[in-house]
Amino acid sequence: MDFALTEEQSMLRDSLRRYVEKEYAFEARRQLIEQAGGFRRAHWNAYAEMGWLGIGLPEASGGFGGDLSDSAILLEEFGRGLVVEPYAASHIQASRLLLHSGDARAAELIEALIAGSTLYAVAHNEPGARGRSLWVETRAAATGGGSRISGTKTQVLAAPSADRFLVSARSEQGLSLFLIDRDTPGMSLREYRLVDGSQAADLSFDQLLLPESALLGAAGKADSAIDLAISAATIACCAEMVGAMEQALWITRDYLRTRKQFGVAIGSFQALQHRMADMYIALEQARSMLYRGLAYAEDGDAIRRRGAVSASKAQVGRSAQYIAAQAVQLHGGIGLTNEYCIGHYFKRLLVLEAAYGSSAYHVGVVAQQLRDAA
Amino acid sequence: MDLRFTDEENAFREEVRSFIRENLPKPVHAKMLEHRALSKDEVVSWQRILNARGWATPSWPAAWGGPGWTAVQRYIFLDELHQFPAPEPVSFNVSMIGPVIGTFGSDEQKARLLPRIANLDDWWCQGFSEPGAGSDLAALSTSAIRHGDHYVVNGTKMWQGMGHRADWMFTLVRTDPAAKKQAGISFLLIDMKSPGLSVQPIITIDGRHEVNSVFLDNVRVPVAQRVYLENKGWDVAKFLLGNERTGIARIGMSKYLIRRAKQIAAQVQDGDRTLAEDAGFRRRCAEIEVELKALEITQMRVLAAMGEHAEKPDPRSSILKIKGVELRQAASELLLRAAGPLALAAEGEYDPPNPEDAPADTEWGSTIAPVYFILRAASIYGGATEVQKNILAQAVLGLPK
Amino acid sequence: MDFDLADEQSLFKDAIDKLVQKEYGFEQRRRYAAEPEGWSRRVWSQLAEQGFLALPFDEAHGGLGYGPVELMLVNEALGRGLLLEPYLSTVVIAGGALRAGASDEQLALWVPQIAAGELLVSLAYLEKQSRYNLADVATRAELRDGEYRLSGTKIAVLHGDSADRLLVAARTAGARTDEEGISLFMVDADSAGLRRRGYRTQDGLRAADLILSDVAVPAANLVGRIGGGHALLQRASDYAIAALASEAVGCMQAALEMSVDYLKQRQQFGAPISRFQALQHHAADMLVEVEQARSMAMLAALVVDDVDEAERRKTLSAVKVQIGKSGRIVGQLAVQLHGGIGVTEEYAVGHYFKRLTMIESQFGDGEHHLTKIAAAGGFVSVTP
Amino acid sequence: MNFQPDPADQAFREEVRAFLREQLPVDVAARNRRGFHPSKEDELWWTQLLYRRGWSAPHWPVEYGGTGWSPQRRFIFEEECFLAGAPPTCAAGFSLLGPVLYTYGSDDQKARFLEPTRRGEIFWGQLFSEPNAGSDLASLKTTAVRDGDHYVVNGQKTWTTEGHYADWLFCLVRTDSSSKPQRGISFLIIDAKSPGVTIRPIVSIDDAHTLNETFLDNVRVPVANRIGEENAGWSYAKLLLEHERAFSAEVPRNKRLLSQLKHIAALALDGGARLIDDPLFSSRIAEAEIELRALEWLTLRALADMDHGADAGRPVGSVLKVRGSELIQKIGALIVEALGPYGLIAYPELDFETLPGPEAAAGKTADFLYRRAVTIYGGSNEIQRNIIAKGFLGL
Repeated sequence: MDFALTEEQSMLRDSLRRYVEKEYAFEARRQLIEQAGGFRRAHWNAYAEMGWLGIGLPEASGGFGGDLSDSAILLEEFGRGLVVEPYAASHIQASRLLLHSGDARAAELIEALIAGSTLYAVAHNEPGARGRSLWVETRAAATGGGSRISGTKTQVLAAPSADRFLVSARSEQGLSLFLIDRDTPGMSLREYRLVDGSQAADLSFDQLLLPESALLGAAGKADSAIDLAISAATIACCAEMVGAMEQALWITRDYLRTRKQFGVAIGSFQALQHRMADMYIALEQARSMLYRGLAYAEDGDAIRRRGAVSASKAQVGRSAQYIAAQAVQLHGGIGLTNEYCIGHYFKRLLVLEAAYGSSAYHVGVVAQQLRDAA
Repeated sequence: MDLRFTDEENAFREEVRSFIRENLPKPVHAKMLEHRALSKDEVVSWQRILNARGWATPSWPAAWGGPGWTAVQRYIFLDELHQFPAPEPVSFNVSMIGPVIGTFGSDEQKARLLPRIANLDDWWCQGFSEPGAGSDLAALSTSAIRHGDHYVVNGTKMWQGMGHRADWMFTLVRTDPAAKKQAGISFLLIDMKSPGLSVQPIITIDGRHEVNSVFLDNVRVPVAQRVYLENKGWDVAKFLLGNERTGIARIGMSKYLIRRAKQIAAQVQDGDRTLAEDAGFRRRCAEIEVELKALEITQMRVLAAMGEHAEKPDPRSSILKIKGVELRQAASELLLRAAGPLALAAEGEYDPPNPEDAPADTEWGSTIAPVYFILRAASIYGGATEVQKNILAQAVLGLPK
Repeated sequence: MDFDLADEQSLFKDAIDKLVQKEYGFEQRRRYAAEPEGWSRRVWSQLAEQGFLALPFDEAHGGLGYGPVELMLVNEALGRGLLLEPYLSTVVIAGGALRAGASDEQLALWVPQIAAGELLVSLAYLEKQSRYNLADVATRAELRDGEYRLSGTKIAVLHGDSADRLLVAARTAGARTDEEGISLFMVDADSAGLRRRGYRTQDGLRAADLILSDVAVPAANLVGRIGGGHALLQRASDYAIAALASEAVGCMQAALEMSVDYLKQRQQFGAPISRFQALQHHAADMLVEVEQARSMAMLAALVVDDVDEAERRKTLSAVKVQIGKSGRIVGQLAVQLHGGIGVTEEYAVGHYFKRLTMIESQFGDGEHHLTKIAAAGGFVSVTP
Repeated sequence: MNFQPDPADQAFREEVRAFLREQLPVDVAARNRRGFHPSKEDELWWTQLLYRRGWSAPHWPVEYGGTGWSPQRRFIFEEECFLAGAPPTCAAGFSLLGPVLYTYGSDDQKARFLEPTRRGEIFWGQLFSEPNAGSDLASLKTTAVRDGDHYVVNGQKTWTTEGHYADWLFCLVRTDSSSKPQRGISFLIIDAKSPGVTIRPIVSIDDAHTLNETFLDNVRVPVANRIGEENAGWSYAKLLLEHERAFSAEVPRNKRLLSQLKHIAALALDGGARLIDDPLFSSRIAEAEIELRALEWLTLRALADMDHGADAGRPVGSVLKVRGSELIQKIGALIVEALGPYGLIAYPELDFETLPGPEAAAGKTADFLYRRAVTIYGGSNEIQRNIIAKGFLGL
């Protein structure tokens, strides 16, 4: 076992941290959210230039090799800096869908994705899913040569800025994935903002007619690609959460050291020290499960992978809930204002906790697996 | 970053497992499975079985006659013992006095004592705590006054684990009352058969007798039985307190408790199905198991870091203590909940002379509540949870002292 | 609504508090536990003399006719003193079942004996497989030659070893878990064919397992309607939950007070440990739990005789959940705050912890009752 | 002891319900139940309406226009109004300023302010906290220097709830800095339109504006606007902080949240089923309900103590505050969880209808975010635990 970063990984982390600290400083981030809806294409292009879109992707498609652990370094830094740009939801997820699609065009599509020239939004989540990775009620019916799809997708992150959508739909043959261009007529987008400032949209399709070329991979065979993509995105989300909660912890620590009441730093109050110790324990437990999740996130054995991913999200989510709540509490009134950063950590963690299934959902998955194994 | 055990480590685990399976006496295993107390003979004979294999002193370097294992091997070894479950080597001997002698003892002390410690020829107990000094160990008041080549020791020591079985006690005494708290303390080895030494049992809330008070009334202790320098005993104590605590999380034990809870849940009826099928019960199991998985990895991370800077104990090991205890306590609650009304009878009360005479077999449940009861002590001794949190807050997070 | 004690209630409370204070020091309790029956006959007679054993029974049957509030006061005091006597088993549980189902003649016969401290009755309802399901009764009763014949096994009969009579739940019809078909019988403890084995329980009280092999019971000793015993068991359970709630409050209050005293007196690092804020907050959390539990014990007293059965049962389930949760937190923290001596038999706090633990597993644990409340739709009505 | 409810109280509850049925318009009720912050118009309009019924200041003494209700009836009134979705009335005016004014104010001050407040003509803002004096209120720094028949006030105040609605402000200022922190504080009322008063919004994490900070820059306040004696303001403020403790569990709010939680759980899709049919989720709702029941009873006990004017001998206010606020947050989190994807959408107050999700979703997460404050304000829960431990348990 080895938990240390390689030299290359450390360098990557340092350059990410520098970038994030500069581009996502508090005021810059506020403007990004208020003026640009949480997303700037210029940033995305910069990611591409710096090679960050190729991390963990095969060299054959223009990536830099490595695996999700490398992406996790980036995501932790994004979490730390409260970057709401949709790296996990769009990039991690879309790249895995393409990678595992079995489609002949995959390598070429991934190349465009790594180059930053195509930004994808993954339109898979539906209202009843609540974490169930294969819950799809959107229907696809074969027509002469093409498909007709109907249904609603909710909270499609990155949708307002995306060039293309990867849409899942169910037909008699099973789950299929479709590649739909942004300007396809008949597709309607209802855009909105989430509480953390990130952008999303609901998509609805009413008998939308798609040409044969829209189908990605074989019809009815997308289950495993989707499941793999969601596993990777879930663990990516865990990495962001760990970064965010770690930063929230140290911000709180600094606050306790400087804030004075009754003539002393409030960090000298034992009850608050113990609260911080509990937060720290929660953080380390979360980090441990992030690591474990990374070890299994791309495991070919679906049962083992799902169990490990759920255990990770369950632990990370619970730790996040605790740390976020206590970080605000220990800050007192200032924690409640939009002018100060800690409340934004709270909101970001709230959104990430719910993404890809809440911790309550994932504990349920673990419980179910334990039962099946018994 | 690589998160999986190496092939060698996995093979080592297999080796340990099969050794335990083949060599642990069946009656001892049966008692361990039901959380029953072991006799002295049972503990001694198991330790000697391990010692014959060279495994009785997992943390000792080869120079002291230990196996010279890596931290990961030590962890695997203890984890397997806990899970099976099999008794650990007596920790007062192999984790405490052994390393002290190995580190601070004279060559003569090493040669004479280490083999006997390993083989449990002498059973050791610890005489640190006093009625007035719990977490504040340095406040101890037992005095040792030099008279020629002897110390005359007076005072009371508390919480000697298995003191009634012990042949020897290692203890902290005050040799210079004028010095400041930590200065003026020395580390003595005392023969339990010394005149003036008496042992009084303390019965704990699980109804068992494992700890004792030891009264020292003008006990004469040869100066040669002092370890390290006079008035420098606190250095030894600090070494012991900061000593490696591999396996302090006792993850294997939590796993064993959960396993037993599940076994019971599969047997007991809950409405029209078994308790094992109850969604709430399953969920609670899963919650604990998720946390336990996380702790296992945290343990690995601490072990990995230990390899890098082995000289200093990792303050993060406080997490292992706090969380390890919390999860064992939670697992014992789960076990108790599974047994429900069947855990009502007190242990030892239900031992009919003639088994035929027993009206019903509620007896199996009687060792369950005591496990839950006595595990409350786990968050108190060995650095109470509150003390561990102070360490985390101040040493790791840098909050003011 | 009135939360103050009426004059009479005050007298009552003073009397029981005084008795407990005088007779139930920790050392005295230890001596009673060593007596042959594991409790004190002398204390029992004092309870009888002062009328506490007659408390909940109708005056018409020789009781005092007091209500659940007075019973609450008594049980809280018993919890404070960690009484070992069979008050819960005889007066509350068996007494509750009798009040709910026995005929006037039966009550007129038995109540005066109970009140005088001469008759101890224990309800034998639990079986090895039944867990918290009152309807799970495998013991059978058959009518032969004008007598009932009972066969089966009962476990964990509270104070069943010293009981003079056992109120046994046995099946006269139906399948093992049917609610209908259970009947209650008053069985003499020295009946032929009845074997019992007493034992100490984890909390230092007593219980017994019973084997009934064709035990003859006169038809006159059937309590309540034939086959209608389940309702009586439920009433007994209602009373038991209310009593356990107030007993638990007594335990918690005592454990809290002991812990606070200990914090003030114990010195460490040159100062009383009460100076440590983290320990102060533990004590504060205990107090919060005690008050929440006390509110629920009062609520139990309000609803235990409520005629709306669904509401009553749901509310008592809520009481049991809260008591279990508060009892666990208070018991665990009390031990933690005491440090080492908290886990010794020599010190009272561990005994409160054990009693609170055992209360949780009697008449349904928290999870069991939580599921029942959830299934019943909870309390608050739904609005958008 | 007798725990049976009083039938007369039950009849009173019916009377309040009937009043609300007749007087409270459906749209106003819906707006308030949604969880967005109430508007000044709604608050004052409702105060005026209550005033006409004689109910706008129930807890004030009868001679100042109060109702003479028992604490239990006040609780019933508050609960029914809240559950029905009635707008709140100006809390700063009725719960904080009013009692100080009628207890310590001069006859002239009472005449000027009590009646108009009750009529819903004056909205009050509270200026106690300062950026560097949170829980440690007595360390406040805002100064008031006497200049003839005026005080000249300088300083900065924060957490002024609904301060942007305020016509008048009441303020703790330091009039003597030479003595102990608690002494030397005076209680002033300040016209919000005075030159030098600047009220600046603080946008809270629910993206809403209800909090403010207030800058006082050479604000001239007539000495006649000082309440009570100079340098005695701390004891008046302390009275306020201890006031109304029996209400501090916010049982009505908890009830309303729970009822909304059940509604949402019944709407929410969980795979192919309703979330409320998941036994585990419904057990978690049940847990919150039990906690609420216990709190409700503790509140009833505290009300009875108030009714007798008795000191309960227990730190009931702190217990209620700690548990009530924790429960609000617990239920709020369950609501967000039950909403699933719709719990994450930032619904704007004005056109939430155009966004996805059930109507019940709007405002809920915003309210959850804003209610992080409940464990912080009014004496944070850590302070409450100190009060219990030190003030009551004697540690």
